[in-house]
Amino acid sequence: MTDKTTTLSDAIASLVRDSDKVVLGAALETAIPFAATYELIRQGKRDLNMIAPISDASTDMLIGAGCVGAITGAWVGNVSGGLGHNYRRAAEKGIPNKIVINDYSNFSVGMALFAAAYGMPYAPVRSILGSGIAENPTFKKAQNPFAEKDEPVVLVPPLKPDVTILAVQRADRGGNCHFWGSNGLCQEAGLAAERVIIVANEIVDDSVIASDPSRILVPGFRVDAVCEVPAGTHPSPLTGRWLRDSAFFNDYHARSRDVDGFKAWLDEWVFDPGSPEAYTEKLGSRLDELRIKGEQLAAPANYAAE
Amino acid sequence: MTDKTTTLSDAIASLVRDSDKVVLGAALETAIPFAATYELIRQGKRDLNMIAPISDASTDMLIGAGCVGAITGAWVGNVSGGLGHNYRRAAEKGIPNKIVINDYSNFSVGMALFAAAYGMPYAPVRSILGSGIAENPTFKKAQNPFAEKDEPVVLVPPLKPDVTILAVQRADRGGNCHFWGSNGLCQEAGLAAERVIIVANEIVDDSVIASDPSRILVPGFRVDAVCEVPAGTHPSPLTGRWLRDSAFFNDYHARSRDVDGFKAWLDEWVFDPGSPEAYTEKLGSRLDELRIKGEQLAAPANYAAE
Amino acid sequence: MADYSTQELMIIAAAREIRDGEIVFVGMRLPITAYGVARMTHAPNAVGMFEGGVVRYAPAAETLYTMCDPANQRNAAWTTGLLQVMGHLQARKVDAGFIGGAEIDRFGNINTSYIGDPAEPKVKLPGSGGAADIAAMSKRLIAIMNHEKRRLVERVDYVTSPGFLEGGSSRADAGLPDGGPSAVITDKAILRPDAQGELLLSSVHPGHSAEEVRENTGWDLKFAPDMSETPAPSAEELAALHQIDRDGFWR
Amino acid sequence: MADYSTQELMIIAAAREIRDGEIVFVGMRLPITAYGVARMTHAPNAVGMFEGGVVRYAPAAETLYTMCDPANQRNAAWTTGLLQVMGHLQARKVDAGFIGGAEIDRFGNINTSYIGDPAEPKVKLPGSGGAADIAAMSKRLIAIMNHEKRRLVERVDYVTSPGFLEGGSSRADAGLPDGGPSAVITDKAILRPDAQGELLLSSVHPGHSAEEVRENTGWDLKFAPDMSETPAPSAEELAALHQIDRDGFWR
Repeated sequence: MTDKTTTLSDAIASLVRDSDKVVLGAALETAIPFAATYELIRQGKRDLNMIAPISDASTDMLIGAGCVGAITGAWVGNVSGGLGHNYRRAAEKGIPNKIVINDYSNFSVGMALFAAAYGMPYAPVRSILGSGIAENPTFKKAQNPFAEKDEPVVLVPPLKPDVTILAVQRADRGGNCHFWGSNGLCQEAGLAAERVIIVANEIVDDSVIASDPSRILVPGFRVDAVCEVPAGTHPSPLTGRWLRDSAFFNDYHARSRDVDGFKAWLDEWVFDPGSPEAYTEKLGSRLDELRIKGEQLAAPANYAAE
Repeated sequence: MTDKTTTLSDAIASLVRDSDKVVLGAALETAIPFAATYELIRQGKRDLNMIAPISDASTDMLIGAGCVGAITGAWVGNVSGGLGHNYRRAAEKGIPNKIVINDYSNFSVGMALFAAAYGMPYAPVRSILGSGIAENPTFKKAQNPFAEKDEPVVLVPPLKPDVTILAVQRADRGGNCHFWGSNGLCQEAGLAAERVIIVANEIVDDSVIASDPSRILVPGFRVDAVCEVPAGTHPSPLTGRWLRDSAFFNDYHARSRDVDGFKAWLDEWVFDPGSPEAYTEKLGSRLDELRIKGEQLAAPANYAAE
Repeated sequence: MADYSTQELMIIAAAREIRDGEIVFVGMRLPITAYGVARMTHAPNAVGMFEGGVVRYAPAAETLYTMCDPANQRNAAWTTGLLQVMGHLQARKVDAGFIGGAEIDRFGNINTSYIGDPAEPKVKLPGSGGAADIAAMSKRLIAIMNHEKRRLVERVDYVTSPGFLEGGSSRADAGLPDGGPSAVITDKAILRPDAQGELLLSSVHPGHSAEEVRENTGWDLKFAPDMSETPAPSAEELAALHQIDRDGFWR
Repeated sequence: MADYSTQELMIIAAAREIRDGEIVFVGMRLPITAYGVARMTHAPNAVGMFEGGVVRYAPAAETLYTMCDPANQRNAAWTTGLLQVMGHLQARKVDAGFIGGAEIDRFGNINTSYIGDPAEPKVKLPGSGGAADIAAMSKRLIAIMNHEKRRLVERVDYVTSPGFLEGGSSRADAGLPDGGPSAVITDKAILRPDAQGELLLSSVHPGHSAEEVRENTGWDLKFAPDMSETPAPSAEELAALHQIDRDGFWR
């Protein structure tokens, strides 16, 4: 098996380019690889087109840091606080830069990623009829040719990320990875992407992943880099591993209310630590409180063949 | 939780009607609920429209027994033997009755079930271009409106089974079920169907299924009946539980070569046993050889939340 | 005065909108609590869906900060993908959906995207998330808002989540299936649509007056012919709510 | 004569069609063995796909009767659904696909559906399964057949799996992407298409003659300009095959 392990810093440097279409976390409010958010900011990536259903405050941070040129998605904000202050500043005042907003709903962005993953020429969607979202100029209106009377549908083109960055509970060195709990659009985003980076809470022996091939989210042959970052999803939760650090989101929300506060927050949590390891160290005992210590194991599943 | 357990005989009697569109097994060559095949034959169901990618010899048996009016699918035969003798007799000579054949490929029947499950008005498919399958009169040809030059696509309408019958390793009394190993189109067929019957190798306590909600194939609230039939997939295999009884398929293939041989086979294996229990008893020690006795367990997955 | 808070009344009013055996898009905060109350009272077989890919029978015992928290995953009825769950909407299997919003208008259209001109917005709101899909495809939509003149407006600046659009046949003309808001539950009242899709004042919460509600509404709010007072929570309803809300968050 | 069987030669010829790192739709029987030989020789990083929803790196150690047997599931690279695997075809991620067939014609179209008039078939064959999808969407298609005049025909009765259709631009005109049969491996020879999509005799297996091959072909088979003899299996190739085929099934 090809060893695809690397540092997150190297993975972001070599696999994410300015102006790329990027999915960073696609499980909505869980399993968001914030370590990659911070690394994109530290490396000063620019003009990214962020595709997401909901990635909690991650996109707001990237916007404030000047990494984002466009939003292609359903929601940008801060789940704890509601509004995203950086998103507001960019959209309302062009601070730090203007951004293009391509509005989707969660289901339509999902179908667009599905269409790319499964090679569909487009996805006909009904769930955005009547919404301003249907006026997204990249969509087309059509009639359902199977309907007896007029039945409008919206044709949504495939959305093919240049790079998808996903967090998982565990992966092997080849990028084969296990995920459990709700996954939002992670599988579609992974299969649709040109390049895939896996941020693993833990790198495990190949045999662990091979023991349960039905728990694989994205197979290793579709993965370009796998990085072990034990608290790489903080402050978002990760099923069976980490609780959500809601106080951290609240603090971010309060401090990002003005530009200076946001810059101070960035210095404190992104630039000063400078690496996932230093960030983890800074969190210190706070991480111990967030770490899930209990054990409620899935019932055994047997794969023996004789 | 509503108790949805019942006998297979009652489930088939109350939930499958003549002329229904039926999916019986959608995992291709594994997890085919043959116990339900036999029960449909015993109850003399007629004019069924069988939807399937591949259900090994199950559909051939139903055709020979006179239960089938139409095939909506990709393949009918006997994986061990190749051709399906009953399918040939019906298609070539109208024995025991003429059948309508609606040709699909595996991927297009999958997209048609997906479209029904996910409420799509239709699925645009490219993978049957150039094939005679694209001439299926229920499909429509169109141009991809996003392409700059001509780019034909085939629009495939949703396929909504009246009833889908699936086999799983284990289920609880509410029909919540676990499945592992390749599942073909089982999830799409289950979610697309009006009614769902689960043939469980084992009924387990609710807590077993709830311990691993990511292993659920079809959630219980979409299931109408769940039947415990320990060897209900024989002679097909079931991951981690049963090996394939290839000799049984070969014997069926040889004996179904002529009508009298098929009728004798039917008497021996379907009518004479008369119930899943008697069938199991008739198999006797043969089942012991097919039962998987080894243990290769999936690596543990923790769902604790504190 | 009353032995319940306004928010408790809103939760219980929302719970009453859920019928037994229904599939409900639950959302967070107030609606998820309402779902819990409904399960414990008149709707023990209701199923709750969360767009991230979670389905639950019993609500999680712990306080949730987001729908994807570990406590919502554990012992769920299903943890899966967004499409598997939201596909139930487009396939018309979802009976009721709950959403909030920054603005709602006379015909029940909801805006969570832009205040002001979308090209030059005065306020950029987070966007649809799944709200547009839920509003379009649920068989019934229940909206929950605070009753303020700037929130209940004649016409929203942007339709994120369609209600009855311009009223009359306009929802059907847009290709939308039956549905639309069946109730708008505010901190002062419950509005319901008439046959043309215009929201009327259906019931006024105890302690408020119809005139006060009208004054806090941004259009010329009409009264429903059968306008009444919102029934106060029953002892059984309050007991269920208190059992869920052990910490008294909603009191 | 030779120290290998015809089937072994076919397997090894098929293995040579797989390149390192490729994603290959494997199928059963002969191709899956070919895939194993390729992995053990020149293509250690090839990935094998099975349409039921299985992906494997190393082939299963045990004899398989079907692609969905428990031995093929255990320690797989992925066990999932049909759409997840076959979606890789339509997304143009599959480099090579193997299929068999009852009939193939001059332009590489394959029939596994109907012999005779489809409306009144002389023989009803099982149908496409995934073959149509594999033929349409793989970047290269490798067909494996016995070389008989009734199987290699001027024009198939029904195109289940498209090759180059009527040749020339007809495949592209039908909206199909680049691809089509790159090799037809029979028990006597290997045919490959020319620029017009017509299958030419590319190499003749040791022990057979070009004239014999022509006589067993149902159209006026032309010779490729660089026609040669199919190279005999190397010692390394045979060793790999023997390691996989421990029971000598293919000897």
